[in-house]
Amino acid sequence: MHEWALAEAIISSASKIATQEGLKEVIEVKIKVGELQQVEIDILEFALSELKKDIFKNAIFTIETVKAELKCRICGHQWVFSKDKLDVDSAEAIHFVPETAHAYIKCPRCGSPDFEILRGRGVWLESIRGVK
Amino acid sequence: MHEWALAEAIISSASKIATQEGLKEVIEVKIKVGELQQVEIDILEFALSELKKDIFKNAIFTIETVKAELKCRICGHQWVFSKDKLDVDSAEAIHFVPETAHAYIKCPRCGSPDFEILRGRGVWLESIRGVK
Amino acid sequence: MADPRIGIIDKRLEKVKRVIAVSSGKGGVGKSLIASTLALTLSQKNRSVGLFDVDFTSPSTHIILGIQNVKPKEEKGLIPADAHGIKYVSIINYSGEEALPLRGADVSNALIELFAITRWETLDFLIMDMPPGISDATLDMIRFVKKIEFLVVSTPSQLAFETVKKLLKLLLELKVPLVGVVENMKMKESNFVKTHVEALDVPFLGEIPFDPKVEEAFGNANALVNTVFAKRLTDIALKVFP
Amino acid sequence: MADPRIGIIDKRLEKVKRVIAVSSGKGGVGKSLIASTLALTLSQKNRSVGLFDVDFTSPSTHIILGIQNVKPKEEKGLIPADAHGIKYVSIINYSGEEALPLRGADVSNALIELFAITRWETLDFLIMDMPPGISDATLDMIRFVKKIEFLVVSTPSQLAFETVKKLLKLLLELKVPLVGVVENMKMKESNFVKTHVEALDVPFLGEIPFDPKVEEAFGNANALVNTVFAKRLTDIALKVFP
Ligand SMILES: Nc1ncnc2c1ncn2[C@@H]1O[C@H](COP(=O)(O)OP(=O)(O)O)[C@@H](O)[C@H]1O
Ligand SMILES: Nc1ncnc2c1ncn2[C@@H]1O[C@H](COP(=O)(O)OP(=O)(O)O)[C@@H](O)[C@H]1O
Ligand SMILES: [Mg+2]
Ligand SMILES: [Mg+2]
Ligand SMILES: [Mg+2]
Ligand SMILES: [Mg+2]
Ligand code: NI
Ligand code: NI
Ligand SMILES: [Zn+2]
Ligand SMILES: [Zn+2]
Repeated sequence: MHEWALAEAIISSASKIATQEGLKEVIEVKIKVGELQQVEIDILEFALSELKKDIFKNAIFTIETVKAELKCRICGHQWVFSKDKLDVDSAEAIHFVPETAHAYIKCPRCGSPDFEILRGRGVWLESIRGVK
Repeated sequence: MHEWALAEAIISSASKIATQEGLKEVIEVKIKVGELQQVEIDILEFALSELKKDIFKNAIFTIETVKAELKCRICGHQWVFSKDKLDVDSAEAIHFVPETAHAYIKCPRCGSPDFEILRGRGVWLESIRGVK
Repeated sequence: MADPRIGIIDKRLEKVKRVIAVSSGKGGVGKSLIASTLALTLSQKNRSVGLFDVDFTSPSTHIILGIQNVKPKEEKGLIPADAHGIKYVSIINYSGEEALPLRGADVSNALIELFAITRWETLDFLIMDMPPGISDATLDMIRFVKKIEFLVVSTPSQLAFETVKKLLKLLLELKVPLVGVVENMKMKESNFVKTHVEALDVPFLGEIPFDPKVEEAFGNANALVNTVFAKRLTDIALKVFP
Repeated sequence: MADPRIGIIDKRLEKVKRVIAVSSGKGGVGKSLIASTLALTLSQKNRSVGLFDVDFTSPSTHIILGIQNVKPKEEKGLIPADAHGIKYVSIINYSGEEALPLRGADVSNALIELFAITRWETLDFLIMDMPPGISDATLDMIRFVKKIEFLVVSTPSQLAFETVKKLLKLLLELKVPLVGVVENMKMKESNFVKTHVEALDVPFLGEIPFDPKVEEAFGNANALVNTVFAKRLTDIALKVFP
């Protein structure tokens, strides 16, 4: 349920940008959500719908899920994260702080925890469309 | 004169790539050199010409200089590095270890040393062209 | 386009009066012990206090304070756990016994994440236990936390003060508010640190003796507040945070 | 396409027999003092020794060994300075009195740069003084230096060993060669560290007492080798590196 906190962050960030761009009404906000963090899309959508007001009143929030791709810094191997390989506690840890992945996930080829999260981490504000 | 060490690194790295790509002869190696580090292009060229042999015998080394652009993480200001603003010792330090820039260069707008080196740092192997 | 987490940090700290980063540059000078005991002692003096352990690759405050089996709650974000009356957040709840090797960029990301989702309630003080080094965590604290103040710890050793001096110079140059410097693990008289700190026009807050008994009190908050260490720290705290 | 520096690192260390990273995870446990004194004492026992100070944001070895006014030479690269018979490289020659705030990615970059341009000659030992934390420098040492071995330092404190344990687990899991663990600043008898180290099947190399005189010897190599600290370290070194 910390999706609510992320929703607030999205609205707050989108407001700032809308103000900067002089939008009177926001039509669409595109958001990307990385799979690594396993944000519950339903809850995020619900939170956004509850939180939207003023210039966001009629805005549509489009959420795109992005596969989490990891790349080993030691052997170069690149792979897609799958939560099925994690136990509940590790998955929960990564849900709160995606960087704890470095404690629970190892490169499937060489076993190193020294990997880069290429994409699919956290929540990202992609674009805002509206009327000036 | 540590340009020589960088030249060796370039040749060694280029060799590995040429082997991987199955090149019998290398025609051109493109190198980028960042201004921040103030590598002496003449010396680098001389070192490369002395060091090139075997499949590199007839290779041309093209060196492109890249302006060093810095971006402040605090205020977002972006600027181009100019060595004229540095004293000799600081310039020498940055020549050896570009990261010491964080001791000698501050954001001209807000004074922070917390900036990102967007480009123009160090030596980079850009491309290799040759005959299989 | 934008990382939505960054803009919300100020709001998450809105109800916190003072945010104090217990920092040093140098490791092993007593940052974690001071941060933990300071939180405990201020809380016992009826201040509302939070403690955020930001040394992600080697968290220690849970050991010092004996915090086990308490976890932040999830409620529209992360609600800090309650430990000895302190609002408490540490990555240990998520990394546990595992080694957590984090590059600087990961430290930065984890810090932003935790700041963005944690709902600190009304607090007089939020104490941050900082990692050693002058690196991502220190730079991000300056960057993202508008109301940050640094409380810097040194030991009498030249080696510690050499790094502390560099940190102080940096903070002064950036005009980051400095509570002052505590000299910890004093074993014999000397004015070395005090003189140099005052020469930089930074408040010297006081000395804490080396206390051979303090380690025995780890894990037991009642024993900890009764150590010589804690008593000296409390004297300093009451003077500095009246 | 490629960073040409990375591929040359092995070649630069070609003539070095053993590369020893003095590491801990924890700060303030004596890594710098042990790395410096180990380099000095091995060199006096007629081994050819290099010392590379990799704690870029708080370099200390130059203070411990009193290394001043010597600089690496430039000759087709960087030729380490000569200090008390030790081949020596530290960023202090380039950062001087200034604070050097480096993010992890900068630490990584500076490390790669210095490895790529420094021409270490024939050496029995290259000792690396590591920064605290399990972060970029540690990860890069494992990543780039094929012949790295870790010599891990702990103190008797739970706080130190907690982090050391995590570092050991990581190194064991990654099959990085481990010389073993030295327990430093021993003040009273206890088997806590030894027992736990041996339970992990890691060599426990020995104990070094807390030596209240060691700090007075800083800056004076002759005085330093005659401290109780140095003598105990030498005993351990001769046993471990016969
Ligand atoms: N005043 C003191 N007296 C005795 N031991 C101390 C004192 N301050 C710190 N210590 C000990 O020193 C070590 C380092 O303290 P710690 O708080 O972990 O430092 P840091 O967080 O700066 O790395 C710990 O073992 C701690 O118990
Ligand atoms: N055996 C010892 N006896 C007394 N003081 C010591 C001993 N080992 C280290 N010290 C002191 O402890 C402090 C931390 O040592 P240092 O080498 O800087 O640790 P690190 O490099 O792990 O941060 C320094 O002030 C040093 O003089
Ligand atoms: Mg990562
Ligand atoms: Mg940088
Ligand atoms: Mg600590
Ligand atoms: Mg050190
Ligand atoms: Ni949640
Ligand atoms: Ni040069
Ligand atoms: Zn791998
Ligand atoms: Zn700026």
